[in-house]
Amino acid sequence: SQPTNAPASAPDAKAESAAAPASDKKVKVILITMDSLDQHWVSVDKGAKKAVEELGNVDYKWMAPDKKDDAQQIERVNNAIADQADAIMIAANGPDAISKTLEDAKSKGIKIIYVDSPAKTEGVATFATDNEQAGKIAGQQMLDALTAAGKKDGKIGIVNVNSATASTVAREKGFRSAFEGKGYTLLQTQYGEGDATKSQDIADNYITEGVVGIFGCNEGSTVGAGNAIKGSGKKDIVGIGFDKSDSIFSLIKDGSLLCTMAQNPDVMGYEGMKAAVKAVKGESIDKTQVDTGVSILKKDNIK
Amino acid sequence: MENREKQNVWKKVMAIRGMGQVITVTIGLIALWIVFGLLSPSFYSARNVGNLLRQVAPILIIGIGQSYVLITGNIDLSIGSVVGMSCMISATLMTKGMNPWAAMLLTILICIGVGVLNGLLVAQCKLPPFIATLGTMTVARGVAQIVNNNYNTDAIGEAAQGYRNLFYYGSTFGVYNTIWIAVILFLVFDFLLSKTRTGRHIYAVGSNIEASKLSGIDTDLITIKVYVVSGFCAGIVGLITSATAGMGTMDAGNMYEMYAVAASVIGGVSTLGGQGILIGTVVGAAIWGTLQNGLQFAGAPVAMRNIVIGIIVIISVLLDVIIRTGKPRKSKKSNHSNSVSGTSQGS
Amino acid sequence: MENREKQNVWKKVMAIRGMGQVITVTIGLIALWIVFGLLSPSFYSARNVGNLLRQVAPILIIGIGQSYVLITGNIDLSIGSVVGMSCMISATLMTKGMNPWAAMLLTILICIGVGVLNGLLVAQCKLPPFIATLGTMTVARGVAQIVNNNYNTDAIGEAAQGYRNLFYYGSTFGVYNTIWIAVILFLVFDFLLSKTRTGRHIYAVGSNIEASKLSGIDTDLITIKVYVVSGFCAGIVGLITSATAGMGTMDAGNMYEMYAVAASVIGGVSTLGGQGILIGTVVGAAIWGTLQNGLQFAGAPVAMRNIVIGIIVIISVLLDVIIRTGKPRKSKKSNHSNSVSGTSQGS
Amino acid sequence: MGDYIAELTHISKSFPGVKALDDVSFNVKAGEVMALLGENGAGKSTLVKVLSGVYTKDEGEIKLFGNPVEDLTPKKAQELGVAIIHQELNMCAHLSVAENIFLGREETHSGVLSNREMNQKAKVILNRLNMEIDPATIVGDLAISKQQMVEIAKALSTNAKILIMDEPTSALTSNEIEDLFKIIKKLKAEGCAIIYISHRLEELQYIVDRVTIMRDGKFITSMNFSDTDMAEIISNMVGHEIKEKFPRVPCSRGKKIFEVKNLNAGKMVRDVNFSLYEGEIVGIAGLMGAGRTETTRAIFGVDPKESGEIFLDGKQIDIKKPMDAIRAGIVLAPEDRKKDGLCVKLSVTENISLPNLDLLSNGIGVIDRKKEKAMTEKAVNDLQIKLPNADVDAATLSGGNQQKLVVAKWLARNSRVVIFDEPTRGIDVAAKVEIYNLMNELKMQGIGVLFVSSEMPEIMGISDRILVMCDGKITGELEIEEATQDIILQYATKFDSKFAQKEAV
Ligand SMILES: Nc1ncnc2c1ncn2[C@@H]1O[C@H](COP(=O)(O)OP(=O)(O)OP(=O)(O)O)[C@@H](O)[C@H]1O
Ligand SMILES: Nc1ncnc2c1ncn2[C@@H]1O[C@H](COP(=O)(O)OP(=O)(O)OP(=O)(O)O)[C@@H](O)[C@H]1O
Ligand SMILES: [Mg+2]
Ligand SMILES: [Mg+2]
Repeated sequence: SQPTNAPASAPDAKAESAAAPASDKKVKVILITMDSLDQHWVSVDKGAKKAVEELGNVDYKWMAPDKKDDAQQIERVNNAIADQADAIMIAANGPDAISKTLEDAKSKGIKIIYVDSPAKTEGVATFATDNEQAGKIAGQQMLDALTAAGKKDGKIGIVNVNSATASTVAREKGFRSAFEGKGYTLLQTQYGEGDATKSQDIADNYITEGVVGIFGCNEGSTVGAGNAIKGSGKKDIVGIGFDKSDSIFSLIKDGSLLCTMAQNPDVMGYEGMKAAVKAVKGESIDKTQVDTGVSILKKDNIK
Repeated sequence: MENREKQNVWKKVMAIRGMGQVITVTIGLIALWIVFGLLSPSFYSARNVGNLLRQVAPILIIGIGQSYVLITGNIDLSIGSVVGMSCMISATLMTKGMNPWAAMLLTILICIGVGVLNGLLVAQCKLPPFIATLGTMTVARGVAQIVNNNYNTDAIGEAAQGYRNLFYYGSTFGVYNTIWIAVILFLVFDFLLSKTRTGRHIYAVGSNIEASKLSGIDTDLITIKVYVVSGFCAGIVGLITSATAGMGTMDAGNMYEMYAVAASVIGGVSTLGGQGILIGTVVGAAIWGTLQNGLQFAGAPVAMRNIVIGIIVIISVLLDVIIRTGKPRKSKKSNHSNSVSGTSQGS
Repeated sequence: MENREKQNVWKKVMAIRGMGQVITVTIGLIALWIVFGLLSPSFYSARNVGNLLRQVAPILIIGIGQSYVLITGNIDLSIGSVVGMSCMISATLMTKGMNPWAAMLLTILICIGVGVLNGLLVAQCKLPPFIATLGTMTVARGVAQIVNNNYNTDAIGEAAQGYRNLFYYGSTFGVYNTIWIAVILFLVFDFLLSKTRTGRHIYAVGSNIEASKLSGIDTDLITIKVYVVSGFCAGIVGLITSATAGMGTMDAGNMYEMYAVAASVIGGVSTLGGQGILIGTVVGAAIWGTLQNGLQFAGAPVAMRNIVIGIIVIISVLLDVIIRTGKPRKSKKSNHSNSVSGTSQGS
Repeated sequence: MGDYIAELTHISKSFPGVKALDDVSFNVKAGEVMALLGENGAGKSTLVKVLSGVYTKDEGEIKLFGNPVEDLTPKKAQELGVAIIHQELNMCAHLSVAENIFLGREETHSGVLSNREMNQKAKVILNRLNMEIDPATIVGDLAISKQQMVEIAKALSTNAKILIMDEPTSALTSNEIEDLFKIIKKLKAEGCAIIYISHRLEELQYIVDRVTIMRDGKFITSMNFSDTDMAEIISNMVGHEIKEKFPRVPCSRGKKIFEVKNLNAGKMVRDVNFSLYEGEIVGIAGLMGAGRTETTRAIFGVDPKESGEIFLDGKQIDIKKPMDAIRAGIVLAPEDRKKDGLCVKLSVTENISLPNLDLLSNGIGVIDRKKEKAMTEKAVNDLQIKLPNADVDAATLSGGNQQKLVVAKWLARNSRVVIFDEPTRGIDVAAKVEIYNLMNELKMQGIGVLFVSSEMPEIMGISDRILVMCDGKITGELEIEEATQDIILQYATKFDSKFAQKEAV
């Protein structure tokens, strides 16, 4: 039911270690995400686990803050340092907050690999989506669809998570940039905290205001937007979202949403882990800035 | 003749305890509607009225549960997490192929179980309600997360379309089902609270639990009952949530316990127990929902919204205090501390 | 001779009211440490101990503030938002070029202002503390959002390096400054609470506000004072947060008010007022911090963490109730309802 | 006559719906004990609260030591030398005895509390009252009577020149009352003015110089105690004469209704045995803390029983919780009205109907409002409870009327056995007689009446048979003909030897 995700998760780390050659020291890699709930992070974890399975001899732990909070993320990094990690794979909440602590980690010889979102401190490698670019692509999609439907103007609503999440803010920025100089009115962004129900209430209100299109900046926002369009029966409203989940797919299939921008979090985790182990072992890494890309998933290209 | 009868009805309504406050707050609500209507023409559109009411419904339902608990002088912080749990459990069961009605029933039973647990912890184990339900709040959120192995569920799919229509998308006599559900629950629980023996016992426990015990009331049972009502209401809202989104989300219902408190208290339910009527909670929920909905229409900058909501909450309760006691400063029976109320009024 | 003196000291310590519970909880804390140490060897590393203590520090500081408020029988739900506000204001001022020390001072003054507002709403306007601080909680979060125009701030940069070291990154005598700050605040506020007249009045207000008033205590002033302490403590934690992150984040401190309640209550502070000592809050904060930190090391699945923490909170308070009253069922002076405790003993 | 230490002239004070004080003038001289008398709700407490700064007067003038004072607050009154012992206990239950005594006037040494000194000073004051308690004891752990004594100690510790006592003895034992009276005489000799409020008129003769009588918020008269007699005082208070203070109706003893065998419940109820017959009132006498309240609570099922059997009309009944007792026909009007008797936030109607909802509701539990109203009206009329209407909160009634309410709610249903625990505590003479009459009526209906009281005259005046308790046991049983104050006291102090020694220290 998670069609594009990595294959079934690896057996747990312990069984793994028994199989590995006992001679050389295990590489300890710790993944720190923004929170623990989002599917996105679970997929990153899955990808990392898949790499661990292939590489062997890796002691891997996922230290997730229970919510998105800079202080918590910094604590997690400190914990990882205290836990004597060799490498940290991290999705930085924002570019600044975590930097000083990561510097500290680097000074202890710990390798930093960024997944999803980098911080200012230089890391060994970054595996991330270019969110602004992806947002712009989403905007382009909506523009095309509206033009095709002959709607040259109208209001467009944006459902975001909150104004503090760098990645979704970047998507919004990209999305807005696609409409520059066109005849559409982009309404004030509303924030639904990524909660599907709250986002749906917001989207319902947008529909009442007579929008021609709604953009959801993450999974929860997208599900909310899709359900609102579906519930209103106005399928001519163009709904475009971000991220993938079963619900989003079914909303695309029944025509409530036009498409979604799918990132590849499993690739981030998988490639990130490989790079981490390489870096610890002192091997060279071919490419240090990897755009893991987005794919546009529509009715015709989802399974 | 007729005029006189009218007067009597009015008199009767006003004689209901706490009605004064409800009327004050209702005036506030109407004022809000006027302001938002002026600020945004679409606020009054048929579509938005339906929408608004549908958005108010879940707040009202959890407000009913919280009001029951507050009236006994306790509090239920686990409501939000139970909403999340109900949402995840129902959706998980349905995606795993269980019949929607069976899943619904099982979910509600589990939520009632949390209510029983809360009641036992508070009544039998004598835990302070704040801390007992803070504990179950954390546990219930954990359960919401673990039930589908830390994933939001997949879409519950076509099989459960009837379920989704029942709780959110469908209408009956031109009114959304969600609204009907809220209305029915309100009628039932208002009847129970205001007209029956159990209802009277709930007020008595909130007013003086010792005296209630000595009057032959099984106070432990009453405490358990109110938490069961609260768990049940949260469970229903959880079902509405999973029907709305068509999937289970692990952090559904986050902060709802606070919305429920706000709705209750704005409507005149005292956090100290013994006071409040459910019609007040209806108005309180409506104010809360109107603020959320109306501010979006009014185009209030997002950052201002919290400030406006916070100030309105404070003012509405302040107004009530002023009206009830003449002047804020003069009130002799200060409610201002949990610990002293109840028996603080002197002879 | 010496033995006897030791006995006397022990007797004296035990004579401090509430010490019994503190000792029970301390045993629990030690048990936790042993378990986590066994589960993960790195738990005892010097670095982790420093780390752990530094993680406990902010919880302790807000716990001190919340304990002050709880002892008067009130509650402060605005703590978390004030942390966020302090974090955003301090960082915004610094990024706009204000001298870090001036920014710090101004921020703390504003946080104290929120404390005064809370105190006035509760003491003078007679709002129920739960709802008054729910209101200011929403407003303060709004302020945190609006202060930098609904964006997190930029990095506060090199100019404020000293500030960042003072609050988080630096050490003095080999111990992190954050820990020193917590220790100093604890010593000061423990002294105020246990040794001074104001401290005595704080307990009196929580025990029986009417009696306190009749004894000539300015109960309004005491209420304002405790909220000021709480606002101040939250302000300090906000500074620690902005120093830690080197920037302002709008949702910093989210839920901290609950952590503060948990730390206080686990440590034996009663939510009903009149009871509790700050050393208990230290232990409570340590338990909370240890759980967060230790479960991480023990590699507990994320979804299990909430369940474990919730259960441990309930059990620790349950244990206390059992120990204090013999059996959970037998307790004579039931605490189980806000509305009746407090003054229920007596005439 | 210029030496009034306190003068109140034309004082008025209203509460919503009540004019509690209506043009009242009152004065007291240094070195005298002034009794302030009146029925429940006459406005006595309100008047002294005005004098001590708790309430602000609406109209009138207050002069203290010859100087007019405005804007009196509790603190200001205290500073001027006015101390008050309130009718309702006002202690911080979580604080120690010494902490309560010095509350608001703590002594400090460069900002740090001087606990040791305060404890010592508290000890001295407690000794003056013959109290052998450790000043560090937590007040909430003390018996009510001891708490009341602490309250008195607190007032004494301020060295006030005007000392107001609002029903100080209603919770005290006779020994304690004796100690209190000694103190009062001493203070009087030192030139203090004492305002003394009490419903126990028999106490007055030992201490009082003058009396002021109030009725319905109005000043009625003021006179020297030596120039008047009880009958005159009572008729002034009540507005008419009361013929008999303890009306007794003769009744022949019928069959046995109720029997308690070998009841044990905690250390205050030990092997209690007694029976109750038709046509009699059985009084339980004893000192405070004798275990009488505990006995009634154990019978009623509030506190768990360890062993023992209870028979009603010859059949054994099992009482696990109060509802069992109520269903069986045994009811209890508890002694502590605020804590155990009333839900003060609920209306008078709701309080009366609370234990009777089973009679007022139908099969599915819906309450019949008409029946409820009728029940309330009857109860209010029967006991002549003074109130604006039955929808007001119980909290707004005066102390005595609240006490009547506690009794009223139990009389609204037909029961076989009614247990009264201190039913007349703090209520005025006229109301007392009403309650006695009620008990008599129950007795005539063949209902068993058990009656706990600490007031010797009333126990002897009303009961047909007296049980005396001491230290959790029934130490004596007396027919009314053989009972004298001395014999009762003898039984009431029949402690086990060890306990007696401890008590003697
Ligand atoms: N805080 C209050 N609010 C409203 N009414 C009050 C209040 N305090 C007293 N009253 C009313 O004022 C009147 C006088 O009451 P007060 O307590 O002075 O009587 P009292 O003479 O002391 O009676 P008792 O002997 O029963 O103590 C009563 O009718 C009472 O109901
Ligand atoms: N809730 C309680 N907690 C602790 N001790 C109590 C409690 N209730 C009663 N006691 C103690 O138990 C003893 C018996 O009290 P009880 O009230 O039964 O005596 P009594 O004979 O009824 O006296 P009274 O005349 O005061 O009613 C007293 O010493 C009292 O201090
Ligand atoms: Mg009085
Ligand atoms: Mg008694």
